[in-house]
Amino acid sequence: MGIAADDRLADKIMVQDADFDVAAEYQGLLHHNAQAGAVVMFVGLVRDFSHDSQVQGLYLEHYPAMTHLALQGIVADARQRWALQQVSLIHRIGYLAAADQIVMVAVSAKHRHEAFAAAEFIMDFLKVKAPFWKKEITSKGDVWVEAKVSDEEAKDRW
Amino acid sequence: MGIAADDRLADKIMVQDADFDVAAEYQGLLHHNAQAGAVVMFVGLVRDFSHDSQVQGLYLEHYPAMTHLALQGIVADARQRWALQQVSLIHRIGYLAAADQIVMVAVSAKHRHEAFAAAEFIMDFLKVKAPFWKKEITSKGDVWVEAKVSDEEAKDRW
Amino acid sequence: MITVLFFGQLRERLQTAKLQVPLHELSASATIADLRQHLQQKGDEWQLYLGADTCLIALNHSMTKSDVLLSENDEVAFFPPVTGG
Amino acid sequence: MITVLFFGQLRERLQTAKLQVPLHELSASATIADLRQHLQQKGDEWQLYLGADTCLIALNHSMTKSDVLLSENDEVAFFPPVTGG
Repeated sequence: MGIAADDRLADKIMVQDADFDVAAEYQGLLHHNAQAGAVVMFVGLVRDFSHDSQVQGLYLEHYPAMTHLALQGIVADARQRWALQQVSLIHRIGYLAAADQIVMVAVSAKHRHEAFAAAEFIMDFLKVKAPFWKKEITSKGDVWVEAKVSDEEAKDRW
Repeated sequence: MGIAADDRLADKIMVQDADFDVAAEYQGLLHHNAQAGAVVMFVGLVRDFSHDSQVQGLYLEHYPAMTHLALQGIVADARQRWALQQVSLIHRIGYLAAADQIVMVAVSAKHRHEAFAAAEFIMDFLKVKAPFWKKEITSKGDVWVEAKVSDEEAKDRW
Repeated sequence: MITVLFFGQLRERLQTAKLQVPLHELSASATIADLRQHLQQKGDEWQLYLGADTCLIALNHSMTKSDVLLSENDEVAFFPPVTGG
Repeated sequence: MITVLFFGQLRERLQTAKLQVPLHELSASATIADLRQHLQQKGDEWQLYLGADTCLIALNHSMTKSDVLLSENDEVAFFPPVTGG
């Protein structure tokens, strides 16, 4: 089940258990705007756990009343900085297995620089500002994933 | 018809008249490597000509003996700079209409920063180093597209 | 009444997802820092884990700082650094 | 023999896609700059369009500069700034 909101610019922001279809999201982005000269899509995936055979999957917890608002705020900040056309942002929650898709951001714009910058900005801020927490499910119990200093640094570049 | 080459890392570099399928390229990228934590895809499209009703389409000329080599060199340079997994790069030639896809670069990596940087680097260098020339087909004749100073500047950032 | 929520590792360590604090139990013109101190008196785990420098705070679903004043019906959340994406 | 190719607007303006120049028609130890001067003598359009500062050069399918020496069977291409992507 997802929580959707279309603002006046028809941004699509979803937080959902279900997987998403990158092809459908790309088509949806273009459908909204035939003027796009550049589309940048980012997909974050669960990396293979084969380096650590104890890990069986991930569980993604979030703060339901806040998550959508936080993502909307990040997208709004990106729109303040760059001239964007459509933005789609989907983040999954719940149980995820190796190679599963976790998050997607897709941005269309007239020019490539805007689309690249906005997509990376949205991911950098999502990583440190959106209320999601990852737990690794292992054969010896659950382990919360530690936040990375590099993510804080990535945000501070902007 | 396309010209394909798979180097030892199974990069896919194509120069072709035919359209490409972003969904298939994304799946192909992941198929090669289950370790991907981050995928960045860029698609460049022919912008709508509605601002200028005289423009009917684009024609993309290239230097066949050089194009593939030039693209391979750009991808190799990106691999020197960042730890990448798979790279796919497709550029179309010939006649294109409004909203048609022109070019796609897709990069997978363990971490998002590498994937974003490499995809943008490849596009910035392609724009000034790969032997393609665009001509606008208009009702009053053909007009060669002028190179943009901003593209030269974008390359010089790296 | 102030609604207080905990997420992630903090929720597990405190074994509490949600609790409510009557505003009048706090000092007049109470801030989030005052609420936090009040909660830290609930026991050693509370003292330790709510005292962490890395602990983040949201007020009414937006990230905020400790020095913000509380109002009746506010929702305050405490959580560890986020790890989504 | 040197094979010389022209692309894009340059090809159209010179009305030439390809031509061949015997290496012995150029000076000994001829560079690309020498070839270019030789070609510029073919007429006013050649003088003008091949003289453009923005004109790019590829030698055997790699971008290069005017001061590179030519060898038998080289392929040299002249073209305007590229506009793909």
